[in-house]
Order: sequence, then C-alpha cells, then structure tokens
Amino acid sequence: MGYVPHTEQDRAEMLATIGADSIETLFQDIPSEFQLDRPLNIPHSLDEYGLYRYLGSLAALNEDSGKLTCFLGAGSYDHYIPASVGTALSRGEFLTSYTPYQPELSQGYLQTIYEFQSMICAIYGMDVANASMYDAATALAEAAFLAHAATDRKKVVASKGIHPHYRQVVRTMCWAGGLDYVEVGPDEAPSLDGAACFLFQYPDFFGIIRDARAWTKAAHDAGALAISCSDPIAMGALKPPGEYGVDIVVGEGQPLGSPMGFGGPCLGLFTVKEKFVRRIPGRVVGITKDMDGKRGFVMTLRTREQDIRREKATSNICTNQALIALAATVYMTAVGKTGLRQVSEGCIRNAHYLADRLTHIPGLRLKYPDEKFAFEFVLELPKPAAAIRDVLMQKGILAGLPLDEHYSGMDNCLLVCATEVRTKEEMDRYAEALREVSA
Amino acid sequence: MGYVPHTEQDRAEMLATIGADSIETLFQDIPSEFQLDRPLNIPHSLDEYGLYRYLGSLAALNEDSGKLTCFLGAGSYDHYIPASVGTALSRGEFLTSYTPYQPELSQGYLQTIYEFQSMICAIYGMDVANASMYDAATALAEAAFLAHAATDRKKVVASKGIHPHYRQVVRTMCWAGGLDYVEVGPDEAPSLDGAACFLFQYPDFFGIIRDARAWTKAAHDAGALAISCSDPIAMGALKPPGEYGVDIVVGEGQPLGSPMGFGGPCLGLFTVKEKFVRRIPGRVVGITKDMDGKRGFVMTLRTREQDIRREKATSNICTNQALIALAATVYMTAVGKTGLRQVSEGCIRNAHYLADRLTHIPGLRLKYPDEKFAFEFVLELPKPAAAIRDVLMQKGILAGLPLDEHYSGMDNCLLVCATEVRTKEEMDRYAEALREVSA
Amino acid sequence: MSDFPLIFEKGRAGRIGAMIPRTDVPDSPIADLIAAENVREPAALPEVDELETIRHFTNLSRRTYGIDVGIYPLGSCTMKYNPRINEKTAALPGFAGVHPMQPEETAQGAIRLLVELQNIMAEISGFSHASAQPSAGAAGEHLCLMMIKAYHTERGDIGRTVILVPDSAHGTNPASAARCGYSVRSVATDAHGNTDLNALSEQLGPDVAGMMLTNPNTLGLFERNIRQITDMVHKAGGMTFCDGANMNALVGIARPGDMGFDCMHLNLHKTFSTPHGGGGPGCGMIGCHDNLAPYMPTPLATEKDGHYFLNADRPKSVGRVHSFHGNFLLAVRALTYVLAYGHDLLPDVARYAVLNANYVQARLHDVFPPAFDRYCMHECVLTGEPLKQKTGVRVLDVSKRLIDYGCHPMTNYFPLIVHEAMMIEPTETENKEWIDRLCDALLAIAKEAETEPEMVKGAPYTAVVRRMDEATAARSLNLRWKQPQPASCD
Amino acid sequence: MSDFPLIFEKGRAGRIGAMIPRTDVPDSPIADLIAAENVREPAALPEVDELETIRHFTNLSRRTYGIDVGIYPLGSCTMKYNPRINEKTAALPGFAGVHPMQPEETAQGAIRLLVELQNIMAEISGFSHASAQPSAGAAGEHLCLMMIKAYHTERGDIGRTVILVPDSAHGTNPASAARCGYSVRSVATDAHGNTDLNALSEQLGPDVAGMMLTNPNTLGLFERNIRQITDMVHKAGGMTFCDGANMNALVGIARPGDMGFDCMHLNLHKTFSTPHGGGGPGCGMIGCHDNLAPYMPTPLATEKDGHYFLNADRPKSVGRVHSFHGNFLLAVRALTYVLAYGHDLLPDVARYAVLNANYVQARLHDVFPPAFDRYCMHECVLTGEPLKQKTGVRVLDVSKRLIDYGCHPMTNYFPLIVHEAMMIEPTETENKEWIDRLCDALLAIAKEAETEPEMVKGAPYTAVVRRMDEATAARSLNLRWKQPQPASCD
Ligand SMILES: Cc1ncc(COP(=O)(O)O)c(C=O)c1O
Ligand SMILES: Cc1ncc(COP(=O)(O)O)c(C=O)c1O
Repeated sequence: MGYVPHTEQDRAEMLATIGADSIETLFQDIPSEFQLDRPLNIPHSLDEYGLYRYLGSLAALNEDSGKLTCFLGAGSYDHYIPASVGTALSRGEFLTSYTPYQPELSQGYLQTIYEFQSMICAIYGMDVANASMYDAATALAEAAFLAHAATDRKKVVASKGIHPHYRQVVRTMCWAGGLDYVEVGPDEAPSLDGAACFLFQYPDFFGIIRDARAWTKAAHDAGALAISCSDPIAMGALKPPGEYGVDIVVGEGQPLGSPMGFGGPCLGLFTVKEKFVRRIPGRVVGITKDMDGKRGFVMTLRTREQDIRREKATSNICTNQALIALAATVYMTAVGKTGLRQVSEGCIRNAHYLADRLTHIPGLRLKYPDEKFAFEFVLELPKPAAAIRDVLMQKGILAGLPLDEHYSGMDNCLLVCATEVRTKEEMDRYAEALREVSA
Repeated sequence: MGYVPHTEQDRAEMLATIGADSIETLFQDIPSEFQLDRPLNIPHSLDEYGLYRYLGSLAALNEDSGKLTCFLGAGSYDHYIPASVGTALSRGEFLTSYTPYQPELSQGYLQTIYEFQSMICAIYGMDVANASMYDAATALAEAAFLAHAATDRKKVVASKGIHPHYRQVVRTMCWAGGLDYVEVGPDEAPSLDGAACFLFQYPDFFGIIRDARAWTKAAHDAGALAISCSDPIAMGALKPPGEYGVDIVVGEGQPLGSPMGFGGPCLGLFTVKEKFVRRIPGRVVGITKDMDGKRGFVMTLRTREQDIRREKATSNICTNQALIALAATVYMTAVGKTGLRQVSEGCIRNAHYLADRLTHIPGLRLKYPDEKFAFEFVLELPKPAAAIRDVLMQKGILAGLPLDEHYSGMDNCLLVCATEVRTKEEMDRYAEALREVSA
Repeated sequence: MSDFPLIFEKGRAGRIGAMIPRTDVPDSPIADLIAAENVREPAALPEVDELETIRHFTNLSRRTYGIDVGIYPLGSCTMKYNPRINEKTAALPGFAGVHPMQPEETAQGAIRLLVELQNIMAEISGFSHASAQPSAGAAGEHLCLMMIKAYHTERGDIGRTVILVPDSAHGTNPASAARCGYSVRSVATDAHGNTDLNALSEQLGPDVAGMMLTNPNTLGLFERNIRQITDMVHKAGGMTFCDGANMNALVGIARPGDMGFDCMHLNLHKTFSTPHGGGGPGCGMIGCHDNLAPYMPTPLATEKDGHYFLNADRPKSVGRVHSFHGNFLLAVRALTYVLAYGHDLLPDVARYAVLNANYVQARLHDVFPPAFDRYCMHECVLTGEPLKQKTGVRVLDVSKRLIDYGCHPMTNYFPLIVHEAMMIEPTETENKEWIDRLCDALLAIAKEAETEPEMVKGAPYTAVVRRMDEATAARSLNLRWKQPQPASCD
Repeated sequence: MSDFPLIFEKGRAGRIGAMIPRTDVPDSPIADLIAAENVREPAALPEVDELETIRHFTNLSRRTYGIDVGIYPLGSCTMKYNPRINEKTAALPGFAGVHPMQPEETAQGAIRLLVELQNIMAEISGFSHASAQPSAGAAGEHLCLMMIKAYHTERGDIGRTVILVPDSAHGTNPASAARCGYSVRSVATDAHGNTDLNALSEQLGPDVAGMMLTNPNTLGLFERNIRQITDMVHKAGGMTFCDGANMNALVGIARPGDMGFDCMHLNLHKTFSTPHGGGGPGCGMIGCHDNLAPYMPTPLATEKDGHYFLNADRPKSVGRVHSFHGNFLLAVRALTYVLAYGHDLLPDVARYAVLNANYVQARLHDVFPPAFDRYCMHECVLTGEPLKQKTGVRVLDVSKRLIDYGCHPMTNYFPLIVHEAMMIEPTETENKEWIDRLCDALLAIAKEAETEPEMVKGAPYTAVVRRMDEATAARSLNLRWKQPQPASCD
C-alpha cells in the first residue's frame, strides 16, 4: 500500500473509464528497453512503526545539543525556539500548501510572507526584503549577481571575514556565471577599483564588529555596491547595516526559530535599498485589493521571475525556504521588539562572560584582544585546537570550531560561541574543563 | 510576565474604567486575615527554555518504552500509534475548546464524538456508547451503579479475573454509594442471587478468553445485569460481548491511539444495550437538524446530567476524557476495519509465539495451559517473579508483571504480554535472557 | 452547501489509513490460536486512506472554535491560554512512554513529578497533603466526600447523612454527594450574593456530614463570611469542602486551607491551564489537612530520603479512585505551567483575572447589570433581564449573536438563581483589545435587540450551521451511525 | 467583514510573546561590551502576547488551503500526501539538534543517512552518484549545468556556450542556464507533444554544451524518442541533463540514467513528498554517472569500511553550493518516505499516479480535450480553448470557480505552447472520490459557462477574498508595513 489508496475495484473502474486493460498499457510510450525488468536495489518497505524505529536508530548515532553543551556557532546556532513556532508550523494548511499562485486560497500564507518581509526589513534597517533565498551563502552569491547587473561590472571582491563556506559558494557561483571573484584579508582595506561590489560579514566570522560604515563608504567611493552578510540575532543589539548605507544586506535566518538540523534547512535573508527593488531575486509579496475593495495579498513584481522571464529572470530560484521563513516570522512575532533585544544582549553578555573566564586561564588568550566582538570570539590555545576540542567532547562539551582547517596559520585557534541559552554553570564547567586540558 | 499580557498602560486604563485605584482594591472582599502576606513556598519562575530543561531532566530519570522492550501489559499497552493521531490532536481548535455547549461553534468536535460513539458500538457489538468516562475502573463502577438503578438491587458481584486495580476502585465506589461489593474467583461460577450485576473481564486479567456467554446467561437467569470489561484491541479478533448478550460493556481506551503515559490520561469506554439508553452516565451526542434543515450534532439526553438534574443525575461526571476519545476516533479511523483486525491478530500471534518460546525453556510453564488466551498469559517460573523481572530489567527488558502482589499464592507467576509491535528478534532475546536467568 | 460527510460516508471497502506493524512470527491462522468459535467478523469501522483520515479531522477542526481562534469567556470554565510548552513537556518520551506498573526504581522521575506537584498544589491551596488521582473536578469532589465519610465513620459518627450545598452550586456538587450516598440540602444565597448565614444555621444539625462550598462562589463573589461559615459547620460537627473550580481568583493571594476548609479539589484543567481538549481530560487534584490525610486514596506518591515511591501502605485509605495514578500527563502539564509562574509571578494570575472580570463588569454595567453590585472576583455574573423586559431578546439570543461577532459566547443560565444569567470569565490571558471586542459586541447586540430583535433571535448567521433543533435530537435519538439497509425487494 | 489585521496592527508597546531565557551572568550594560556607538534602537518588530501570536497564525492558517484540506491538482507540482511520520522522524532531537560542523565521529547517523539516501536515489534514477546539497530543483539544475561546464572545460572543449531547452520547458531551465553563463536556444515540440527531432538536429552544433530535457516532459508525455535525442546530443558533443520534476511518473518503472542522460535532479519535495511548505524548503538532489562524478559538489557524504565522513578531498569539484550539507531535515523526510515504499511498493507510486492522470484525462476528454491525444503520464495537459471559443470563459475563470467547488485549481497557462492550458496532476494519493469530485466540478463549471458565463467570470465567491487586483500591486508597490506617520501639525 504505502500511501496509495486504490482498491482493486477502484482500479478496475478507472481503467474501464480510460478504456485501457491494464495500468501497464498506460506506460506504452516508454520503450521497453527502458522499462525496468527487476526490482530496484533498495531496501524492502517498512511499516510506520518500523520507519520510526529505523530512523530513530540513525538519530541515536548522533550527539545532539540535548546531549552536548554547544559552544559551536560558525553560522549555525543553538538558540531558544519558542514552542509557538512549532505550533504554527504544524498547521497542515501551512505545511502542505504550494507556492501561493492562487491568492484567494492562500491569503493567510501570503500575509505571513508580507509580515516576514516587513520584519526582516526592520531588523536590517532596509527597504525591501524578498520572501527568502536558500541560505546565506546563495543569498550572498545572488547579491553579487545583482551588483553585476546593476553596475555592469564583473569583479566581485569578498572579505575573508566572511564564513569560509559562504565564500566557497560565492566563488563557485561566480565561476559559473562568469564573474571574477577576488578575496581580501579580513581586516584589509579593500581595493575596489572596477569592482561591482564588496562583500563582507558584519559582525564577521570571528564575531568581530567591523567598521561597516567605512567599508560601505569605500565601496560607494569606487562605484561599487556594499553588501553585508549579517546575523539577524546580532542585529537585536547592533546598528544594522542599513543605517550605514549598505546596499544589500543578506543573512542566515536559521537562528530565527529553526533548529540547527545538521545545517539545513537554512533560510537565506535578502534585503535591498529601494532603488534595487526591481532587481531583487526571488518572490515578493505585496498588498493590493480584491474586486470588492478588500485588502489582500499577492505575489508581485512577477515579471522578474523565471516562470515569466525565463533566461532573462533576475534569478533562477523558484522553490525557496517558505516554511523556514514562516518559522522566522513566528519567532520574530513571539520574541518581538523587546525580546529580540534581550536575546541579542543575552548572547553578548554570555559570550563576554565566557571570554573573560577563559582568558583568565593561564596560556589562553583572545586572538584579537583589541576588537569588539558580539557573541563569538577567537581563542588562542597553547595546543592545537582540534585536539583540545576532542578532549572536551568526551566531557559532553562541544567546545567550538578549530580554525586551522579554514585559515592558514590559525592552528591553535578555536572559534567559540555562547548564545543566550548557555548558563553560567555551563560556562564555568567549560572553563574548568579547558583549564584541565590546557594545563 | 508568565502568560499575562497586560502592560502598565492596560492596567491603568482598565482600573480607570472600573473606578478602582489599584488591583488590590478589587480583592477587598477577602478578609485581610486570609490575604497571604508572604510569597508562596514554591520554586521561582522558570523561562520556557528552563522549563523544558527541567522537565526534561525529570523525564530522563525514567526508563521508557524507547529504552526498554516492553512485555508488560496489565491494562496499559505499548501499541503502535499512527502519526495521524498526533496530527489531529495538535489542532488547536480541538485542543483548546471546551465541552461543546455551543453546538454552532463545535460542529466539528461534536461530529467526532458521534463518530466515536459509533465506532465503539461497532467494536463491542453494542447499541449505545457515551462520549467517554474517566477510565475503565470508574466506567466499571458506573456500570455497577447503573445496574443498581435498573434492578433496584444492591449487591455487586465481581470476578477476580478483573484487573486488581479496577476492583479496588469499584470496591471504593460501592462502599461510598452504599452498594454491597462481593468478589468471586476468576474461574468460579458466580452465585448471583439478589445481585444487581455480575462484573467480569473478557479476556480476563490473565489474558484468558472466558466463557462470556455462560456468565451472561447466569447473570440473566438471576435477574442481574451482565457487565463486561473488554480490551478494545482484543475485540479486533474476538467475538464482542455484545454478541453474547452482555448488557453493559466497558473498557479501557488507552490502547486506541494513546501512549501509556504512566497510566494516564486513560479513556473509559462505556456502552449499553438500547434499553438502558436513558440510564447511561455522561455525555452523549446525537444527530439533529438546524433551523435550515442542515444536518448537525448536539449533546443530547441532557436531562440525565448533573448540570440539569443535580443530585438526581445518572452520574456526577462532567469533564470527561474528550481528547483521548478523539485520539481513539482518529486511531479507529486510521487503522479501520482491516487494520484493527490486523493489530489484534498481530498481538495474538506474537503472544502465542512468545508463550511457545518461553515454555520450551526448562522449568518454565504456563500457569493455565488448558485455557485459550489472547495476548497476555501467566508464566510460572522456577523462582520468584519479581527477582527475575529485576534481572531482566538490567538487560533492558520489561519482562511483565509479578503477580504475587495481586494474587496470593502466585509468587512465581509473571503476567506477560506481547503486542503487535514486538518483533521476533525481541521475543527471542527475551527468551534467551529468561533462559539464562532461570537456569 | 451539502452536509459535511461522516467518516462512514467516506472511503471504500478495502481501504486502510495506517501501516499496521507487520509481525514476523509464523503466520498461523488466528482460529488455531484462540479457537474458531471465538473469532468475530471484523468490526464495521471506517475504511479510508491515510490522507482522507488527515483531511477529515483537519476539516472537522476547522469547523470547531477554540481558545486558539479567539476569546472564550465561558464563566466557571477558566478558558485561559494553554501554553504550548506544556504540550512539549507532556510529549517527552520519558513521560509518555512510561508504564504505570513498571518498577518504581525505573520511574523515579514520574513519581518525583507527582510529589513535586502535590507539594506545590498543597502550598498554593493551603493544605498539607495532596493527590492527583481524581480525573476531574467531579471526581475530586466525590473523593473528598468519601474522605469525609470515612472520617465520620471511623469516629463512629454515623448519623450524618446530609451534605449542604448552596443553591448557586455547580451541578456536580449535589450529584457527587448523591453518588457518595448522601442526601443534599440546599442553602440559600443572601441579598449580597453570599451564603445566607441564617439559612445555613437552620440547615445545620447532627445529620449534617459536611458542606460543599465554592469560593469565590459561582456568582463570582468571595464569601465574605467564610470564617463564620466554616466555623458554624465545624461546630455542628460537619466537615467543609471547598470546590476549587474558581481558584483562579485566589492563586498566590489567599488559600482555602487557611479559611477553615478541611479539604478541596483543584481543577488543573482550569486554573492550571492543562487544556480542556473539548471536554477533557482533566485532573481534579485534591488537598486536605492532616485530619483527613489518612483517608486519602492509595497509592500516594511519596518521597523519603531522596527516594520516590508509591505508598500503598495506607490502611485507612478510602481506596483507589483511578486505574493507575490519575491523568498523569496532565500533571506534567500542570507542573510545567505552575513553574512558569513560580512564587514570584503566580499572584499575577489572580490579580489580572480579577482585573479583567471587573473591567468587563464595569463596561457592561449599564446595559447588563451585575446580579450583585460589588467588585467581582475572576468572573462576573450579569443579568440580561432588563434587556429581555425591554426587547424580548433573551441572553441565549445574545449569545448566539455573539458568534457572528467572532466571539465565543459566555455561560448562560448558570447559576440557576440569577434570571437571564450571563456569566463572563475572561481570564488573565486575554488582552485588553480582545476584552474590548467582547464588550463592544455585547453592547452592539443590545442595540440591535432594540432595533432588530427578530434578527438577533435568528442568530447565528455566520457559523457552519444555524441554531440546532435540540428537542428533535432528544426525541428521535440517533446516537450512532448504522449501515444503511439495502432496500428490500418485495 | 473588515480586513484581517496585520500583526503590526495588533498588540501594544511593552507586550512580549515569549519567555526569553534569562541569563545569569553579570548584567553589564551592553554598551560597555560592544561600544555605545554600535548599539541600535530596537528593531520595530511586533509587540504582542503569546496567545495573540498563536491566534494570529492559527487564524492565518485557517485562511490557507493545503493538501490536508482537499485535492490540490497543480500540474508540475506533485502535490501528494505528506505523511506525518516524516515530520516525526525529522523532529527527532538526534537529527534536529546536530550542528553541521561538529566532528564527524559525533554525526555518524546524519552522514550515514545522507549516504543511504544518495545510494537509494542514485539507484532509483539510474545513476551511480548523488548529492543532496542543492536546496531545490532550480539549484539542482544549476549544479548539473556547472558540472557539465566543468567537464567541458577540463577537456579544453571551451567553445560550448549554448544550452538547448525545449519550448515547453519550465522557466527555471533557461534561467539556470543563463545563471551558468550559457545562452539558451529553444527546441520546438512536434505534433505529438515530443521534442521535434528535426528542430533538434538543426539546433545542435559545436557550440552546444548540452540539453536540458524534462522527461516525461511538461506536457505530461513521455519522450518516445528519448534514445535518439540523447544520442544526437552526445554525437554533437553535448551533455544531457534530465529535469526530474516529473519523476513521479517513473519511480520504480524506468530510470533516466538508463536513457542516455548524463545527470539529473530530483525534487524530493515533489516526488518524495517532503512537504512543499507553502513554497519550500525543497531538496534538489542530483545524480550523475561516473563521467561527471569528479565535478560533483564538495563535500560529499561517503562511506568507507562502515565509517561515514564528509569527503572534501575533491580537487575537480565545482565547489560548494550550500552553506552546509543541503536541506538536511528534508533528506530525513525523503528517506523516511522512500523506505515506506521500498523496492516492493515503489512502482505503485508511478503506476497509480499515471492511472489517476489518465482517468482525469478520460473523464474530461469531451469538454476539455487533451493538448495531445495519447495516454499521458502522471499529469494531463488539457486545453480550455474550445470552451473559451464557445463561451468566452477562460481557464483562469474556470480555476477561480473551482475554488467555490472546494477544490484547489490546476496549473494554468503552462506549458506556454498550449493555448488555455490546464495542467492537472492528481498524484497517486488522491482517491477516486476526490478525483471524481474534481472532474464533476470541472464539468459542472463548463455547463455554467454556457448558461451563466458572467457568474463564472466573477468567481470565486466563497473564498476569504474575491479576485485580486494584481496590476495595482505591481504598480504601487507596498512590500512592507511602515509605522503610520503621526499627522503633521501645521
Ligand atoms: C464550580 C464548578 N464545580 C465543579 C465543576 C466540575 O469540574 P469537572 O468538570 O472537572 O468535573 C465545575 C466545572 O465546570 C465547576 O464550574
Ligand atoms: C518541470 C519543473 N522543473 C523545475 C522546477 C523547479 O523546481 P524548484 O521549484 O524545486 O526549484 C519545477 C518546479 O515547479 C518544475 O515543475
């Protein structure tokens, strides 16, 4: 059976209506050489109980944030998720609807997207947000392509202060799309001659609050677009890039109400200043009225999109991350104006407390002691970071990200994160464990 | 805050409308001697994340059916629960509605109750079901009181083949309500002179398929009502008590789609033959029409109920187990006619396989080898059952219920259950472990 | 639109909506295992696919109104927000997957949870002992009466056959008393909405086993003379039981256990937000002082030296009142809820519940006057009598019309002693806008009653059905679906 | 009824809808930690309480139609039942709580899941390698084109700048090609609804990097000449990509990898039932043969001697296409789904999907004739042209009217080459009654079009809104809520 409802009788009646004698007949267009004459070499079917048991056995092979105390951030964060998020997401009407092409039947969902766009704009201090991109990495790449289209320039300059994975994705996309991709050091003043854009992360991958204003000015002085990738939780307390005149702000929306999920689904946030509204990739929902004059919501600016413009579309994206955007909408509603600030401050306070505790351990110090940071920081250890990380793992502590794999010359560096859910006791335990290991 | 939404401004505006200067004023009717002048001696508030962490830490102190392989039944069963049950129960409209006193706003819920009544009648072969009782134990007590009202007799005779806990409850309720409660052995031909009813369990507590027809005849011959307590899953394969002429059939509905939950919430099933319809306790939903002639559902026969009849009501029950009845309704819909049979047969087959395996172990035997059983059986061991149970627990096997606590002279007896979710491999492992222990 | 089909009117023979676990033991014919004569024809359950199952119940839920949809101001029901975190904690496998009869050492978390909840609830209600065994309020009432009965019986005080119940009491009170073998005598209410002390003293006597009293009472008013009342009953040799359905007015503010009550029940499904679920399950936790403690039900979750166990060694106990340990997963929800408030915040529940109710009373005062004109507690009881006099529109009509305004109606015609009673309990979790919406709607309906009374009497117009013919439902009973009979052939 | 309020139109300053975790470290002013000039004014998010949050989204969901409500026959979308067990497995803490960069030894279950899914999907599609990194179909297309590009580039075959795309193709195909730096040439469809071989051979040449082909194509028809097509492209030095959006017609029956395709993408959110979620997230898993394998994205989940790891040692790879490992929790759902069918049942998906589509085509044949009159595969493409000629009623009107019959409309006006296209994909999980309901409704609407065309053109009448003014939406853009400006004072 699986999930096929047909009885023998159904099948017979339907075949009779069709006038075919068997289901096989209906496949007659498939040349017989291509018709499989053997069962697929995949496992036998399981019943529902067996499915849960089997998937549960795979899940049990992982250490998760319920078993480990997580000090690892680096683009995926262990934050508090209000139960209301799950309640909204479990509503079957949301879960099982398609892209709202028939607005009359999707007013509810469309409204949530409009609200999402509004909230993301508020967080980034920007004018226009789309309905979502896949993730921060592809959002960043899309931003580069937007800059290319807007400036008619091909050079994409990216700061190494951007998440190494995101840079890999942008590099890949630029290569494919025929853009020239260049990187500059995380604290370098970029040379932007002839550049379409300058991409940076704020706060950057090391948690450092860089001078977004200066970088934006540098980009604008060179006729390039300033593009920032910014964590939305950090924006609860930090001045948003929009206030510094950044042209495009993208970000990863997972921290807004979604679990880490081994890195996916993610949520690409994408916002622009007003003047780029008709160049924005992806779906956008706007307000209008129905024929009786009642307020309603529709997808709009459709002529940018691939189903209408085909190869001339602003992007190829179709399916996006709608349900994760909905999670973010519920999250931002639930925590609201006050709560986002509290979460943000909670992360910052915890991270600073932790940094303080850790740097009191002999032999440990901050790699960038003169920089202000938000809720991640680079810790320099007396030994290779990966080894220390592995020892702490035995004690149930996920200590952070060893940076050697991602940055040369950072063998003893560990990227450490503390979100608002970490307790003093957990951080003290971390410090204690680290003291023992590094002694 | 907790869940109170009021801002300072709300409070001020509302007090102004009321014309009171503070909230304290509104409590002026409470004599000051009774106004608490200290904080309650209960813990400090936790935030949501802390709540989940704390409750999670309590949950982690239990061994659950995910960690143990469960061969314990005895009135609470580890069955397969289709995911669709959780989906329906999570619908906020069901979860957060009250008893459907306003039928116009509760047509959906009322219809599910009507469907529940219909399905329970089908399972038991009975004419009328109510919307639920608390649990099997109180349903059995209610049945005794119905019999008392219908026969004007005071003697309640119960078979010891009934779950010991249920009997304790019935005894308690009879004592309070002035009925005389008597027990007879599980295989005794009861003497029912002057009895209002004979209560028995079918299949009984030991899993034995007793002769319900004979007992029913005996009751009727004595002018007493025959009242059976029957597991609804067993009814997937076994002839239902209704077919034997039983007057009232009650049962525990937990196996129909609810988890064991340390024994609660339960679901009391209650069905009667047509002639007792106006004596049935609790709520009943019926079909009617609205003023436009459209089919609709309402609570009916309200004049039996306490809110109308007060001390003359058929019962004092008000809040019942509605949501658990809904779970059962979804369960019975999902498994349906074919599936209930399959579940029932699966339990029976597994239990018989297991009994066969276990009785091949030297020194182990069935306590009642001549009786047919459904999916529980009594195993006689060479040593005290509790000790053996404890050893198997170390191996992650919940071996069953030692009967010595509940029946004198059954020191070495273990009540063993196998439901449809047990696999051959699990049962073989159980047999292996038991062989080692009893060697 | 045609009728929404019953699940039995959907599907087709052979369909199935779930993947039943496949057993992997030998496939012996079932008749060989349990004897052919014991085997039945399959029960006539629905035969629908899984998607149809989901759709059926999804659509039925869309034909149902819950707190999640809008305000639900049913008086005496405490329809407050049901926090979703409670559902998450109750679903933890470490609670949901525990067998009630597994060895206590393997259920320490569950028993400890019960002990902690008992301690907290005892402290909140002012008692020294508590039990979560009763499944609902009525079961809690009945249990307390049994404990009272056992108490008198043990003292040999056996002539006490009467329970006093105010005329304003909820129907479960007299019904529980009757089920406990007592006869019921009604006590009148005075001009202020309190128990009439003269009437009480007339009813008291050596045959009185005890009194059941709701406080605040079902008029939403605090029994100002509560000290006198409990004293009078005690002096007459009776015991006092507090119906705690209205505890939402008092949590953290005052405790029935301090007021001379010997025992009480709490509706965890009201005050402590475990959801009503369309009528249940609930949890009718009871509390009592030392004098009644020996009679509490068995087993009792108990802590000793950090070890938790179910104490069944209770020789004087009335016995067991539940198959296992009560509606345990509701206890999980209640503990989650109460810890979200803690000692620091819990009084806010009562404070804002009372504020909201008085705000409603004040806003509606001129059109729907209160039955007794004083500050109310967590709910107000108003009367639609003036409106009926003026317009012929009854509160039932007002309620039905409220549906068209997107609000769930209040409780009507209870308590029985108030004419055209409108019992409104907003609870503390409704914000001012929702309460204003309710009040605005009621005032608008009162206006409509003057100008278009027939329109109001025909309401509702926007629900999935119009008003129901309840008389026909009771007269020609249709309580279950029956397979349509094939037409006979001659 | 007034407009349903925006969340910004609810609430009040100071309200909050969640209990933010309280930190227990010293409460230093934030400006001391991150410097005052970095501190912002709080973002203007809503200020509503928790109950209002729940109500807002509950009510919005009630204003939304999903598969759970009724049939959703959108062609090209495969709106099949989304089993709830998939949601349960994806929610397991052992999946949901895993960090993407935690050490591989601590994520063996997650990596193994990816490997198992890769193996299964490769086998189903007839390839030897697979990756779940792309987030959706378009991303999968783009990735495959990048792999093709890398392949040509490595061989020094650099003059290939064109991708061929049938005129019936989905818009993502040309758009993905463009984003990959290719120009697009369109290939015509022949009189049978297949790729026109003559047109194809005219378009082929040394500048062609490859061809993107949907099979069954977007007309719901199997490309009968698939062997010739792929041969022709290969002979011209091009590579062949299969758009797998229509794989629901083939699972367990036939495999694109056997038909001469070099690579393909699968929409796990279509064929493998991970829910659409209102537009995403999806998973555009790709498969390829050995020749393209070196170019697959990095890292690649890999098994070696029972140990699972993320292989990043892939020197020829096009690189990374996702921040981490793709939409992992969708992979969990897809694996759960496909194991529910297994090798024994999976062909039924295609068999009954095709049966249902042909049944629809047969039932509607006389009124809405198929664009090409042959057996269709999993969906049928019909035309409303005759109806429009006769009555002036367009398929858009028919679709809107379908809403009043309680069905979600089909896809309209796609593929572009069919006039008044009606693309209907019932999927295998719709039972006969629902399909009949859809067909009955369409036939009834066709009748209405003859008798009351204006009424049909005015539909829908029963949805929460009437037809939308989309032109105004695009002209006077209102894409986010702005704080109402206080009226100025002079
Ligand atoms: C005042 C009062 N007492 C008792 C009860 C009975 O409680 P339950 O329905 O939980 O049995 C109620 C319930 O409505 C009530 O309002
Ligand atoms: C034929 C076809 N190709 C490609 C796509 C794009 O897939 P996605 O929306 O997952 O990017 C679609 C989606 O509708 C489609 O129907």
